[in-house]
Order: sequence, then structure tokens, then C-alpha cells
Amino acid sequence: MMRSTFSRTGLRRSLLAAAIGTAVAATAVSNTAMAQERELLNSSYDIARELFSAINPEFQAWWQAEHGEEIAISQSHGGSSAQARAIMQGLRADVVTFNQVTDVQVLADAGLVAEDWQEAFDNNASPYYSTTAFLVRKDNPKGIESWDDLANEDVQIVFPNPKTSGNGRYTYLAAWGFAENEFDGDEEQIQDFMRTFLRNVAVFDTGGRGATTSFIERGIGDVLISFESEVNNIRSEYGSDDYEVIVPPVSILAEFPVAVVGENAERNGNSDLAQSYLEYLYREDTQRLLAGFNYRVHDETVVAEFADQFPDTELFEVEDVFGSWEEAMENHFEGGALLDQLQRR
Amino acid sequence: MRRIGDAPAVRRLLIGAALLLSALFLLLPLVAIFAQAFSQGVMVFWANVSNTFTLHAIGLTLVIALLTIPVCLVFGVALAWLVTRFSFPGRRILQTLIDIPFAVSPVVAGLIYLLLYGRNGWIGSWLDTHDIQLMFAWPGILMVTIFVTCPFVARELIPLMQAQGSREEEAAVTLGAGGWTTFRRVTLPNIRWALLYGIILTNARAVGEFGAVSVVAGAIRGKTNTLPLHLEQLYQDYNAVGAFASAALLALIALLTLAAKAGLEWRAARQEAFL
Amino acid sequence: MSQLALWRSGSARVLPGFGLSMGISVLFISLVLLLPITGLFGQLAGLSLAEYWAIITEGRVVASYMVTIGAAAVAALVNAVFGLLLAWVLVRYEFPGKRLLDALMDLPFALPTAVAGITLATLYAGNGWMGSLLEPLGFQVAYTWVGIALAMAFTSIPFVVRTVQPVLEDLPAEVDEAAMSLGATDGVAFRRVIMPHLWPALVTGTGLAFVRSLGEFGAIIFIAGNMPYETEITALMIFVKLQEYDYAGASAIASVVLFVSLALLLAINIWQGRFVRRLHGGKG
Amino acid sequence: MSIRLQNIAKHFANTQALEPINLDIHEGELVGLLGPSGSGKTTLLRIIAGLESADRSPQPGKILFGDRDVTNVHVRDRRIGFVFQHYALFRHMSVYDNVAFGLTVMPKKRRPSNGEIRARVFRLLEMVQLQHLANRLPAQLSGGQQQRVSLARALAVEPDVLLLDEPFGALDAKVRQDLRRWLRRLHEELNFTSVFVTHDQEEALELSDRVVVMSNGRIEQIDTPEALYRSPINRFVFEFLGDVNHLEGNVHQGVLTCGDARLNVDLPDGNEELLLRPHEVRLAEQPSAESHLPVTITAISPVGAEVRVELEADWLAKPWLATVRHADFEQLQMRRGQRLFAHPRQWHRFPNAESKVTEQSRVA
Repeated sequence: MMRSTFSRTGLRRSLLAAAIGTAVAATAVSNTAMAQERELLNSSYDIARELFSAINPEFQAWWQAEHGEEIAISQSHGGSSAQARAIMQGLRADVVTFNQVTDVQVLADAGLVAEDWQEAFDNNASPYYSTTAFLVRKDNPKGIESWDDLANEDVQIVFPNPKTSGNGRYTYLAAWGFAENEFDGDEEQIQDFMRTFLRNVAVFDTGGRGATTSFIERGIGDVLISFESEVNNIRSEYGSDDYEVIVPPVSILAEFPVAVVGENAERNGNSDLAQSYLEYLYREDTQRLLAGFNYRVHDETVVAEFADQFPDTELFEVEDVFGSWEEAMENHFEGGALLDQLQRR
Repeated sequence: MRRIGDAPAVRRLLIGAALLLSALFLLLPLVAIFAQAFSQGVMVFWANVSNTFTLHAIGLTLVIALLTIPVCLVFGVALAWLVTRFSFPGRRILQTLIDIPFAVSPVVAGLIYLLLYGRNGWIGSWLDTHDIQLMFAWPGILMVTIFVTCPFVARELIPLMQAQGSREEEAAVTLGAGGWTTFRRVTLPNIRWALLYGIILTNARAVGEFGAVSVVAGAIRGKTNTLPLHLEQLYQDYNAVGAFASAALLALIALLTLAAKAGLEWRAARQEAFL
Repeated sequence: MSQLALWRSGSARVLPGFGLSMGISVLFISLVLLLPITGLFGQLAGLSLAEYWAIITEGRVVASYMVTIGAAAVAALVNAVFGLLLAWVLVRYEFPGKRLLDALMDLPFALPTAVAGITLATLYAGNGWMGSLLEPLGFQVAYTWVGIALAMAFTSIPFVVRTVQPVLEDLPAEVDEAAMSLGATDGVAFRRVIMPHLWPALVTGTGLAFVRSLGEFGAIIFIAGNMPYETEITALMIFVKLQEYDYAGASAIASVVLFVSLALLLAINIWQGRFVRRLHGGKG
Repeated sequence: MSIRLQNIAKHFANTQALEPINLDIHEGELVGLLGPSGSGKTTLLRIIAGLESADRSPQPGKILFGDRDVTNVHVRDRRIGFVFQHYALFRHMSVYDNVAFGLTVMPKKRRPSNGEIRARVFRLLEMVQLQHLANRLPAQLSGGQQQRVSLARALAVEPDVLLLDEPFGALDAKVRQDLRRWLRRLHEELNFTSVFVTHDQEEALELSDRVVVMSNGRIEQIDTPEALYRSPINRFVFEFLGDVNHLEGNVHQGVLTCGDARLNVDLPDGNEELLLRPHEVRLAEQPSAESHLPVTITAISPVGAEVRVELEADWLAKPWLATVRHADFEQLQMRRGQRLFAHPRQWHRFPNAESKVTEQSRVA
């Protein structure tokens, strides 16, 4: 009797403790949320976290100086497509800074972003750009210099799955663009090349960072294909002695489009802030910061400063080879389209 | 007493095999987590853990777990009481329905909530016009967490309450006890260990859920990042040590959970031995 | 309505709380479980039967079924053996560290799957602790279907152990003794006397482990390699469809997994019920 | 097959379950191990079976079946039949499969052919009168039927000895009676050596050729039922074998007094406790010169061969029980509340329970 009363009180006590804990923790969370005044949410692709972690404080300071207002900036990162989907389903992002035009276009089609969004900012609303480049192991043992070397029999490639990653799609389109040029548009040869290229893939991670982990941490493959900015960042992160960056002579222009999510920004009362935030990306200082992260930029002064860092490369645009992003998506990436056909066994 | 498989050679072989396999299969991953977390020293580990975003993720994770538990508790007890104490048409169907969360892949679980409560969903669009946001905010995380954890308490209780039968409750009712009194004084003492075990399982899953939460959380660092999401982001950011530091925290929660469970079982066994 | 009143007045309604518990249960199940599921079928309604069929029988998706089911089957079978061994050792023997081993059994349930995923990938990659031992022997685990099966086995082992353990505990010592007194050797007694009692639990546990493996995503995705036709699991195909904004396609594939899983769970429930009734009399 | 136990002892942790025991059981004998729970009788049976092993220290014991030393022989090779208290039938096997089990698990060279197994199983089922239930599962049988299956199963392997652990303990009185009689007949027919455990003295006395009375891990007495009942070796045996009435008082000059009760005894002065069986108490309307033991009837049970009468008195700590012939019962017109005088026909006395030596009685 004694015993059972005892443990019943014990039970009650632990439930009580749990309830109190909940209340305390809940207040703590809501406090952090309440503490800020205006708050801008930037929804971005998954590998831009460090980049915007560097830009945001600069912008906050600038805005404070200009407008005397303290603001907060939140970041949401994920696969660019997943981010767009989340916004369509109600993620209240004020601005998007993506790595693929189609993902912004989806929002425009849904009416969340102005239809003429590409005209809203300079350079097709792409404050910086990059291309697709290779990261190879020390001394480049497989002698990889360009895309055709990737179709060699003994080469193992690592890049993210084009189905799940914008980064992976760029790689696929870049290889295709190269082949288109190399084989003068001979569809059969292009497809043969692409088939071999895809067969050399060792691992298809779902995102860019997963591919990096496979290549660096797990030691898989001879070459990692990713954005030029990314491979340079990886090299400086993991040691310039162990890896080399190869920028192929021909590659694709990867635009990093930005847009204000009009509906959300308006609703959040952040329209002015959102506009300024994206404009801020074009300022010389910011462009320098972007170049520091190995992105190619448009500002003449900064371009001159960083000329050594970015080798001259022939960059073709998606529109040049594939007509438009819509056509590229439809012909290559949709279920049953070329990518699926090329991978069929 | 002699039993099958008692021969020393057999015994040693089986125990050895079990220990070896468990060590390789279960213990080694656990060790690896902590080894990775501390691979650059305690200070780096501590820096990662005491980071604002990590702390926030811990806080959010715990709040979600603590809010999930009472909901699952009420539902689990109500359902167990219903299907073990009454017979009515559709009882078996109810019992199978609670298995749905086990059959649904967590990513799909997140998706179906998103489709319903997201801006384009038929409830979500109504909510949106009234400026109520559930998805990509903590209520959404809570909702999917409840979805994936709701079977645990019920599943623990149902077999036990079935085995115990309703004789004791009937006796209480004949003695004039009311419903609540009967439950509190007769039923609850009998099921409390199973109940606590159910809560522990619920808690473990609520703390660790990744797939479903990742779909509805929106991954806003410092706002809707739970610990498992935070871990994944750190991993994505080449911060393997940071990721494993978070993993170590989650593993620590897991270990505490296991310890709590072992403690409960031990207590329950001891109590049984006394009776 | 009158029917409701009829079974309300039945003799089984001695205990209080029927209305309350029914109310809570039905409300909860409707709101939390059924309502969202309708969203899934809402998506399916937008597809014609032919479209639905085309999506779920697409070559790459079918290949992913093969990979998923194959790996889940291997994982379940491995767990059946390993789980039985562990349950046996935990119930039948006393040895130092037994309580620790017992507690360890729940680790895969308690450990978030994402954590399990990155940890297993780290361990079994070519340069990981296990991988560096196994790969020189020509045995590659990470990024092959073996890795998938491994991750599945890890996340589902407790199902087998925890369903077999109580049954084994409840098996009276006399069953062993009767078999031995009749001259049966350990092997024969185990096979013919003990196993028949364990079958329902073992099949249930293995079945649950299998169902769990079919849906697992977080733990597998890091170690799978995700090569089309080779190491892509069905959950990834759903994920891919989501990335393509193809909700209907995702729902279609998800519905296949859902139906298979539910059918299996139902089959397990029915089979187990029948078995238990047979052994314990009742409506034999 | 005879059974010989030499120096068999058993410890469980710190408790001595069996003190070193020696016991000889002759071929064809049916021996009952009788004692209260915790007396070590089941442990002893399980040691004979090989389900438990006897202590190896301080001195190793020895178990012989005939000339065969089975001390270190595994239970499965001892050629015993064991009938469990709760039957321990294999729930997933039919009655037929249960009985056939022992035959089907024999090593190939000893195993009878399928036809022979079948014939033997049906012969056994016929013997236990269950051939019509061969295909049933154990859960579909009554307790008595299950016990008979259990017995048939144990006999199927033609054991050297048959061991039964409280074989009828879980059955109701009527079924017990039938089974007891039936087992006795079976034993006489087949003439195997059997040992059974029971805590029911009636069962032990009725069934056994010899009874081994045990308490606290010791053998108190081994004897035929008759000898045991007539001349129990000590107070424990006496008390355990049947109902006992106590008479405690002070003896002074050959008269024992207790309150207003008196009894002439031929004993030295001092405190004494006398024990009487119910049938040793005679009831009369008058006291006698020898005894003055006034009692009142508090309960009467006229069921059975004799009438059982419960008696109370101020001088009694516990009520007495007397068995009276129906003729006497009618003659005295016994009814509740009636005052009578008790006259011991005989009494017993164990002056020193510990040293368990003396047994005295006297015809009154």
C-alpha cells in the first residue's frame, strides 16, 4: 500500500514537472521570436548558408545606418526546388535567392513573384553567376581537363542527382552542351557520350553537399563536379594541397536569380526591405564579398580585382543550347524524358 | 534447473555471438557518433553545442516533444480504453487505423499535411485568408510529430489492458466508484509502467523525427529548425564535427531514454517480485 | 440511430467512459490520421487510371521497388535470425552485461534515423572504421544495396527482439523439460517444441521490421549511393517526384507503399489472431 | 528397474533444499513422496529425473537405476517418463503428435517405423481411453484428459521409471479419484517402477506401496501406508498424516488436568501434550472414572461412512474433531449445542519433537 501510493505520487510529480518544463520552454521560444521588430526571410539554395551569413550582418548595419531601424534577417536553406515548393505551400519568404531560373519561374507562374521578375534587377535579376567546374585529386592522376575526359572508361564521377538537385541539372546540361558542340549536334553521338558520362557516376547524392561528402570524406570518385564557386570553396576548406580545381574550356553559365516574393513581402510589410536587400547584392562591396566566395560578378571594378581568380572560359547559356529552361526541363528532366532514357539499363 | 541450450559450449557460443554482433552492429555506431563529435576536442564540441542556433534547436525539439506527449497520452489511453473495455462494431478497424503512421513513410506523412494545411490545401487556403500559419511554423512541426508518434502509447497499452481484462474495473464500479475514480484508482496503477514506456517511446520518436518534419518545417535556422534538421544542415555545411555534436546530443537523449526505460523495467520487475 | 441505442444498452456497457473515449478516439483518428490521408487520395483523384498505372510501373520506379523489397527482405531475414538469437540470449542466459545488452536493443528506436544514417555511412565508407576493414576483402557495403539492407536492418532490429522476447519469457520451463524427458536433443527440441511457439511472434516481428524498412528514408539515403536502377529506393522516388513538383506522382508511388504496408500489417494481424486462437482454444 | 539414491543433497543459493538423502526404491514399486510445500519432495523427484543436478560438494551423491549409474546422465538419456504437474503438453501439437513425440525424436537407428509408432500411439491412447480425441489440440481437452495424454506421452518411450510431479494436483476431487484408481491399475498391469510427488496424504496412502514422508529437506519416515499410519515415527509424521486433536495439561499423580477437564494417565508429573486421531475419540452422555472431558457439539457433517462431529469446550484451545459411526450418532441423537463427554480410546505422545524418538500410546 505504502509502496503504491509512493510511486503514484512519483508519477504525478514527473507529469507535473513535464508540464512546467513545457510552459517554461514554450515561453522561452516565443520570447526569442517576439524580441525582434521587422524580420526579413531569405529563402535560398542549400549551399549559400555561409554566403548569406556573411552578407546579412553587412546589410543589417547598412540599413540601420540608412534608416535607423534595427531589423532581423532569417535564412532558410534547402534544395532550390524544395524551397520554391515550400513557398508555394505557404513558407512566408520575402525574397528568394536561388541557383536556378526555373525555381523562380515556378513562383512567378503561381503568382507569388511578379511576372517580369527578370527585368526587376540587372543582369536578368542575377547579381552573380558561376559555371560548372571540376575538383580532382592531387596532381590530377586521371588527367582530366575537359568534359570528354569524363567519358573515359576508368573515370569515376561524383555529382548530385539531376532529379533532386539544381546543381546536378547544371552539370548534366553543361555536359550535354559540350557534346552538342563537340559532335555538331549529332543526336546519336551526343546520347552515346551522355550515356557513358552518366554510367561513370559513382554516387548520386541528393544534393551538392552530399556529393561533396562522398568525394571528400568517403574518398569516392576521381572528380567532383559542382559550381566553380563551390569547388573553390571546398578546396580552400579541405586543403589546397590535396585537390585541384579544373575549369573546363567550355561550360555552362549558371545564373543565380533573385526575386522579391511580392505577395509575402507585402503581407509582412517588408516590400521596401526586400527590394533594398536584393539591390544591395549589386553594390560594389557586396560584389567583392561575393567574389571572395568564388562567385563571378558583374561589377567592373571587382571583376578587374579578381581577374586572376576566374580563368577565361567559354560560357554558353541554357537558352543557347536548349531553347529555354522550360524546354530543357521538359525534354531532359521530366519523368520518362531524356535523362531517364539515358540511364535506362 | 536444466533447460534447452544450457550446455556450456552452446551457451558460450550463443552469448558470444550475440555480444559480438551487437557490439559491431549497435554499439559501434554509438561509439562512432561520440568519437566523431569529440574528434577535435572537447572545446570544439562545446563551441558547437553552445552555438545559438544549436541551443534554439534543442529548445524547439524539447518543446515539441513535451507538447506531443500529453496529446498522445490522452489519445492513447482513450483508444486503449475504448477497444479493450467495450465491444462495438468497427473495433478492429479502429485498431488497424492506428497503424497508419507505421505504414506511411515519414516524408509522405509530411507531404499529406502540407497538401492539406499548406497555402494551396483546402484547409490551408482558408487558414491563409485568416492569416493563420500552421505549416513552416512550429504548429506544423507539432502536428506531423503527433501524427508519427500517436500509435506508441496506444500500442503499448492495448495488449496489456486486453490481457488484464476488465474485471477489476467492474468490481470498482459495483462498489460505486465513478468513471474517473475507477480509472485513476484501479486502471492507472495497473498500466502505469506500460504508460510510461509508451511515453518514453513517444518522446524518443518526437525528438528524433526527421523526414516528416523536414517537409513542413521550412528549415529556417533559429526558428523552425529542430535538432535533427539542424544536424543535417551542419552536415551540409561541411561541419561534420558540428553535425556529430548534435548527433551526440540526440544520442545522449536516446541513451537517457534507454536508461529511463531500463530503470522502469527494473522497478516494475522488482515490484512484481514483491507481490 | 436506433441501432446505436441498441448496442449502447448491451451488457458490455457496464464500464463508464464509452462516450468519452469513443469521442476522443474518433475525433483524433479523423483529424490527425484520416483527414490528411484524404489529401493523398485527393491528389490521386487528379490522375486517370492509365496515368496512375504509368507512374507506378515506370521502369526506374519498378527497379526501386525491387531494390527496396529485396533489401528489406534481406534485412528482415537477417533480423529474424539475429533478433531470435538476441531474444534467446537475453531470456535464457545470465551473463555480465546482460542488462546493458537489453537496453541497447532499443537504441535503433531511440536514435533518430538521420543520425543512424550519417553514422552508418561514416562507419562503412571505404575510409571508415568498418569499411577500411571490409573493402580490402572485396566487400563493399556503403553505396551498394548491402548498405541499404544494413541501414534497414539497423533501424528495424528491435521489432523482432521485442516481439519474440516476451513470448520466450512466457514459455514455461516445463515445455523444455517435457521435451528433454522424452529424449529430444537440444536441436530437435528447439525446432519442434520451442520454435512453434515462437513462430507467431517471429513472423509478426519480422513482418513489422519489413514494413518499417519499406518506408525508411532518413537512415538509408546517406548510405545508399542512389544510383538509378541499382541503389535507388522507393522512398527516394517519392522524394524525387516532390522535387519535380509532381505531387500526384509522389502520391501515386506513396499510395503503393501505403497499400502494401497496410495489407501486410492487416495480414499479420489476422494471421496472428488465428494462430493465438488455435493455441488457446476458443472458437477452434 | 530399481532406483538407488546415495547421499543426494541440493543447495539453492544459500538454502539447503535437500539434506543428504539415501533412498532405495525396489523394482516395480509405486512410491509416493509426501510432504508439505517446501519439504524438498519435488526437488528430489526432479533430481531423480535429471532435471536438476544434485550437489557435487561436499560429497558427490550417486543415482543408480538398477546397475546403471545415471548420476551424470542427461535427462534425455536417462530413459525416464516424467508427468508434469500442469501437464506441459505441447500446445501446438495434436494429442497424437504429443504422444508420438518421444518416439519420433529417437535417433534413427533406434526409432521405430512410422507404422509401428502409429500402432504404439494408438495402443497407448486406447489405454488412456482417448483414441477418439487423437486429432484434437490440447486446448480442446479437459484437465483430466490432458493429464491422461501427458501420461500416455511419458509411457510411449517405454521408460525405465515413471516419475509424476503432483499428477492430480490441478484436478477436481471426482476426477482425481478416478485417475488415482486408474493409475494404480495401470501400474499393476505394466509393473514399472514409479515415483510420484503429492502433498495430499490421502492420495499418498491410497496409491503407494511405500510412502516417503519428507519435511524441510529431510526424509522423516519411509514405510508402507499402513505402518505409517499406525506407527508414525515422530510428531511431524503423525500430524501430517491426518487430523489431530490436541490435549494439553498438567499431570499430577497420574491425573492430567486442564480447566475442568480430567484424564487418568500413567505418566510422571509435569506438563504434557497428548494427541488423538478423530476416530480415537468416543462420545458418551456420561463421564467415566478414567476421564471427565465435557464438550459441546458445534457442527455435524453426516456425509460419508462416518459422521464428523466438531467439539468445543472452555478447556480446549482448538476445537476437536471426532468421527462417529452412524449407529452411535443416531443412538445419542446428536445435535448442535448438545453437551457430551469425550472418552479417548487411545492417545499418542511425542515428548520431544526435536529428537523424534519416542512414540507412546495406551489403550484406555
